[in-house]
Amino acid sequence: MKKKECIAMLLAGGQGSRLRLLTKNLAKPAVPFGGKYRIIDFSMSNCLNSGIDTVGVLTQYKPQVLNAYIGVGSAWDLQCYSKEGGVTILPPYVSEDGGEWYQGTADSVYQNLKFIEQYNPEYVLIISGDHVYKMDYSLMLQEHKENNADVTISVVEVAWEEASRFGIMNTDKNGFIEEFVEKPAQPKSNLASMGVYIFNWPILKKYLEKDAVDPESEHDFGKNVIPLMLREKLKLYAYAFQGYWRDVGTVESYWEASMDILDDYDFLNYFDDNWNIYSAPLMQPPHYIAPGVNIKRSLISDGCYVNGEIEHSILFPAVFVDKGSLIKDSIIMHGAQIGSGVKIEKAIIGENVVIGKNSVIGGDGITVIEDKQKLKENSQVGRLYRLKRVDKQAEGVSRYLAESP
Amino acid sequence: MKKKECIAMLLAGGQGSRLRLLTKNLAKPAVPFGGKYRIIDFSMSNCLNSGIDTVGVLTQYKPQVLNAYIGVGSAWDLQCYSKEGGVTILPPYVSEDGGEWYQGTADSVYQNLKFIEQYNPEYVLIISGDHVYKMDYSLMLQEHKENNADVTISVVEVAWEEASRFGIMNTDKNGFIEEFVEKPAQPKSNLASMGVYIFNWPILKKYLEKDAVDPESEHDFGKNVIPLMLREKLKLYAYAFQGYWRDVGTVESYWEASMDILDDYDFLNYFDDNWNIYSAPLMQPPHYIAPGVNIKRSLISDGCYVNGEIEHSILFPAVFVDKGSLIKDSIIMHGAQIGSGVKIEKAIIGENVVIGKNSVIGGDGITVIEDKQKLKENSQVGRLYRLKRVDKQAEGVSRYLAESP
Amino acid sequence: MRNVMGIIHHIKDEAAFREITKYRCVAAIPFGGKYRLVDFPLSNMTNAGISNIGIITSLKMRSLIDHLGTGKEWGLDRKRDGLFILPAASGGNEKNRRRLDLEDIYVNLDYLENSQQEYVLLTGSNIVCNLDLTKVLAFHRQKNADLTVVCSEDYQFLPQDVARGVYLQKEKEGRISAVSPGKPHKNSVISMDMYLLKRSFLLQLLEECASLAKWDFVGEVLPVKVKKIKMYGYVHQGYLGLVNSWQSLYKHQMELLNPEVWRELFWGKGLIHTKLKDGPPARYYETSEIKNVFATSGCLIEGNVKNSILFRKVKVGRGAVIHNSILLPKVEIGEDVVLDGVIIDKNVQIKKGMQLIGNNENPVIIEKNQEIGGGF
Amino acid sequence: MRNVMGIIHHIKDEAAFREITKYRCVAAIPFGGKYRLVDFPLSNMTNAGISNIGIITSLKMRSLIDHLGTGKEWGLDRKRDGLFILPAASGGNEKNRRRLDLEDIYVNLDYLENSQQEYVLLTGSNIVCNLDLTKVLAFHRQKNADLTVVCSEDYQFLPQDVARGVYLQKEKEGRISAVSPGKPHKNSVISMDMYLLKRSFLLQLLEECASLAKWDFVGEVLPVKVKKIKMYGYVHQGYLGLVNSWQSLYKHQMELLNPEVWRELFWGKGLIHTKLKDGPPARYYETSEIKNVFATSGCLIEGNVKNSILFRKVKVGRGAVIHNSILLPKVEIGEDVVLDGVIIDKNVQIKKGMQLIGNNENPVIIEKNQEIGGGF
Repeated sequence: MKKKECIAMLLAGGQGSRLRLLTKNLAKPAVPFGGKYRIIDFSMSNCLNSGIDTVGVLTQYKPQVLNAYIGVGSAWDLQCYSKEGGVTILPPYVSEDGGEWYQGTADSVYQNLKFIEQYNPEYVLIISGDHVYKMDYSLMLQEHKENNADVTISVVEVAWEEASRFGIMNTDKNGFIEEFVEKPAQPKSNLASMGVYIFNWPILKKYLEKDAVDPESEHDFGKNVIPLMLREKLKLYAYAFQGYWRDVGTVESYWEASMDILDDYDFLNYFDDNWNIYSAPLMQPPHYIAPGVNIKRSLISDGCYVNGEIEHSILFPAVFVDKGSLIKDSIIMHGAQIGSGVKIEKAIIGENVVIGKNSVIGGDGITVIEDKQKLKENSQVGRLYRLKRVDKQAEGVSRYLAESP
Repeated sequence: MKKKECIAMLLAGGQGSRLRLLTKNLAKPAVPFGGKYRIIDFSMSNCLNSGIDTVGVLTQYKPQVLNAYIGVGSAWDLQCYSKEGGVTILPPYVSEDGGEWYQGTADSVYQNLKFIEQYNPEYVLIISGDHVYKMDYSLMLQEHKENNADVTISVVEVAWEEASRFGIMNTDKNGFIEEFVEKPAQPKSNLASMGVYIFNWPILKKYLEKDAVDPESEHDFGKNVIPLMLREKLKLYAYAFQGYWRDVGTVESYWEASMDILDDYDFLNYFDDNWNIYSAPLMQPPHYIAPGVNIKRSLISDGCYVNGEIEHSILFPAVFVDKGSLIKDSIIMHGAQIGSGVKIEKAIIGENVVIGKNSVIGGDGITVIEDKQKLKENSQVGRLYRLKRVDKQAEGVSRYLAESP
Repeated sequence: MRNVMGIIHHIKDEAAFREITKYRCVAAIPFGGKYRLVDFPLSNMTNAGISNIGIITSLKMRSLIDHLGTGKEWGLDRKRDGLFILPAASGGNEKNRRRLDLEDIYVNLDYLENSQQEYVLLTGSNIVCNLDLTKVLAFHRQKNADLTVVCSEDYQFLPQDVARGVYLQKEKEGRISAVSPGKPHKNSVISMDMYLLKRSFLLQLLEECASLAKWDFVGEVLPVKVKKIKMYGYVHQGYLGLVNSWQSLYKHQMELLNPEVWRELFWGKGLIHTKLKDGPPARYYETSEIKNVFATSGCLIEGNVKNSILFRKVKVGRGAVIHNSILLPKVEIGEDVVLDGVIIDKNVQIKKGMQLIGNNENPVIIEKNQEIGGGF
Repeated sequence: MRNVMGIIHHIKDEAAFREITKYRCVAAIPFGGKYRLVDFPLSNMTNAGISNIGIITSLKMRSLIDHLGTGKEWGLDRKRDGLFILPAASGGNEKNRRRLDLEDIYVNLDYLENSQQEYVLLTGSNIVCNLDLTKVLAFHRQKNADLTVVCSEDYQFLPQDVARGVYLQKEKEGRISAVSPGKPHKNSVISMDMYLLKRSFLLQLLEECASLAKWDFVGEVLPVKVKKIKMYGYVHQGYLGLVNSWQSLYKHQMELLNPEVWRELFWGKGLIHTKLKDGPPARYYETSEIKNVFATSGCLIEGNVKNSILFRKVKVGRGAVIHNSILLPKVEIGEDVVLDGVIIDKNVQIKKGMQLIGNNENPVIIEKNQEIGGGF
């Protein structure tokens, strides 16, 4: 194997339990996003765009969709058959004595130290497959080197009122981290960790081995490894990332991030051919927009047939929208069939959902309809209607709202 | 997924413990064979040559080398990214509650019933990655259909005196199996099972589910599932295979099969471009044969440098043989370096072994030298010399012989 | 259909496409928002299980080769058989106007000889349809034919394409009794330029052609042979576009705006495959007005688009009005531009305020890699 | 070297290779048992990290395209950059004997313009060596050169190739003061036909060439430009084969039989990649006698072979005596055949008892796909 300067370990095992209906059959990084992507596309594309050609993807929860999606990695120029590295999927391993799940983020990397050792890199980049952001890791690596740091953690400014929901860094005037507090009640700073770390490889190895034998540890980078390093006075630098970053961890934040993308003129890079967000593309014909409809502020993917009004919404591929329907502030996943005269507002419609004509979907909150549900004609689903549970077809519908009204 | 007529499940988890030094770091199907192949190449190529385009490879013991070797399967036109199926590697799976090894051949297929269901095939071909043979499975499938059988088992005639080492089929005059005896002391027939089965898919499913809940079962096809089917009076047909077949299960049989291949003018198909034995090829320059040497009845792979005498031997790629050496009745694995004046007879020299000049290797039995061993100049290794264990370099050398003199 | 191989022949009448074929062969002409013409015959063949396909091309092969790669998108990246790029005889010289030039195949005789399949499907690259070829083979065998030609009973040529058609006299049982290139006659059906025959028969024909130096399969060979062999016509019932000129290229793309055609072609028997490209979903703005439009990924639309086809990464500025037009990849339309009846080739910028008006019979064609307006 | 792109130009002097180039361009000439000439420049580039490479080719492209595929074996099957097949201007017409034809690049100007790299390495396809190109770039930067040419101080042309050489006057610091195509002079060093320059500089040169209609980089442009620009020569110290004719094609392959050359070329700085093919290991029989031979997979040898190179799947019958010969893939030598000083192209059968004798200066060349002897 060729020696590498920097390889990436991408944590993609997340269950995303707060995304509920969206992650029933797949891991959080595999959740579709932005009309044709999956969340993991952002981290994978960041790797390609930053010149990182070796990525270990640590999978765990419901990995099948993710495995099939990543495939041989060629969508991101990370061909697993390349001599240069490429992508390697690293599930928990079963040995003769059985196997068990990774115990935490740090444990998952610890279990794969041998994988990293093959490349004997100088630096290891740890990233997560759960976040929506565009980032050039090579700039972060450059600052890491310039500051002669042991570890560099990427941070982003969050609103002060939200700071207590994040891991917050308190830094000295040179940007070195003095303190790291998970979800502080009284935050001293608004610099939140993005879950993006660069470690000098010998340091990472040493501390993962230390952490592995600590019976008290939960084997988590944020909760255990970073605090230990701080206690032992290592040089931890905070790299200030400028740009959009979002942990898409709840249905609200998923919906909000989708709307953010919809409103950001060029987040998806219409103009820069050299910084694409890559995805494993589907073979779909162009979409068709019928006469006599209105489409405003929306993203429409290939294979759609649109004969209704679309306002401020995202249509994934192969969505069928029949005559006289109105879709507003919503996200319609792959293959959904929307009958005529349907009104959908502030909803997330799952893959291959069928909605009978003249139905009304949506209420005060965000309505989620699970994959493959079939709704009869004239169904009324949403916050107000949920509690009635009138018909059997409503099974699996907007369970999210029922649980947190 | 497209419906398939027949898909293959290839059992590749074998530990090959009787091959010992050859399987220390890899599963038996991954053991190199025949100068440029691994044992699994024969089954994989049989699939391609029989028109089977969907293969599940069940791995277990030390799968890393095998996984890397199979890669995306394109060496056998079984691209895992193809929509048609291709190769899928199926290791034991770790769920939230942990995971454990497959309990037997039948259990490994049972654990992957969902994989088979995706394709909803009419027939399932079960084969093993441990055998050296060339076979057109489509001819067997044709007989299976013509005989309207529930199960067809491929059998080969073995020498009567060896029959008690195999699973022996006793058939009626139409070829239907009346009795199956594992290693009979008094064999009634010399038709041995090759471990190649075709099942009607609904029957396979039913009996695997039955077998799975049987607490007495070892979950093995030969020991449990087939006998159960016979007891329940299913139609089991014996397909008589004509041709070379060998289970390479011991060092002796490995060596003998290698010599058989060496003596068989066309087993490796020099003449038929339409029945290749495919392997994942290496990038190696042609080999070079120096002046003043003798090469007789031997297979020489790419990348070798040959400046010694080679008689009735197989050289894997990138073997270096220095001046005045003699190699006879031996198998030299990838990258071995043989110094000048070395004599090797009836030996298996592991990958990247270095043998110092004027050494003498070989004795009465078969001498095996483990991968990566370095032997000093003038080493003498072999049956006669083994017991002395004179120098530290001999660590790992011919342990096989020491154990069974 | 493992026992059928395909050969896509090289269409020589490039002049009929004007500037469109200046940098590309006919097979590589962009069509329908994200396809190239070759995708249709290629997908029809691979969907039927044909896995050995040779494509004859000229020196203008670069975009075709870029498009096809190793044939991965069509499942043709394989060790056995797969996709073969075959050079035309004498470089696919445009002056040689043979309709189906057997010499192009003859110079690649070793490819044909080394193939293992029993049958050959010879087809043009300019046939837009979604067809189940397994039925053609079944028909061919059932009729015990020497040669089967796929034909259409109701296809209407544009006036300028009439002379480019090949007209067949079809008898009751489907037997073809006459082949007339260029001259329609009463009750004639139209050849779709897809011919199925045994490979051994094609090899024999090639040897005859070589000895006579007559190479035009449709113009010279078939009109004579038809009397001596069992030639049958298999009738294709569905949508058909024979793209023979820039006018029919325009017309048949505009027909995709009929949802029936869109559905039959792209959601029909088999999927039409094409080279996969990256790009975000199309983005429509507050100011956009869209009616009857076929568009694809990477488009950014702020203006008014009607009865038009937009390829990848087309940008339409605010206030622009695009009617009855076809915009190829990376076309940028400035603010307040007015277009009607225009085909704009790749990578053209139309600057603010420009107006280009053609019509349905004679669309304006704008050659690729240009800036129009603005600077001067 | 991510900031360097490569262009492999098309060698036009195909006549110098006689029958060898009847069906293939120079880049696709088989060499050294399993390679084609293009493998050497291509591998040198990819080993140095160059990942955007254009190869100019003529109509005889089929074997080249088959060989290269999407460039997977060289790690060039990628979304960004990768391998591009570029057609030569006017079909790579043989009559046009420009040594390095900038017009071929000019007709592919959009490729050059759309590339992102700062530098371009222009190289021929007939240069057999194993060279670390990162050192050439470091040298170029250190000298702050406008143009760096890789050169050899001790390469000896065969007499018939002397006129095909390009001779450089190199000053002490490596500065090149004169470029003389075809005419060696005292103390001149030899251009290896590898030129490194900024992409912007090449674009500027191309515009100048277009305005003057002078297209021969080596014959017309450099001899003049050398006075005005900072041109430096980087000296390659290792093995070199400039394959300019069938005689040097023979000579340089025979040199591979020197184990020093074999080791330097194939086990040196970087691995020479080529298309991977299936085939069993070479099989030597009881009756074989082998001395000083370079052979590869699929060979079956029963006869006597000395000082020769055997490509894939060569069969040598019992009693045959092969000396000083090069046998290309799938050549079958019958029993008791005698060959000395012969190059046999692909897929030829030499029947029992035939004798073919050439010599080291003038080997016999046997064209591909033939049967020699036997039947008549």
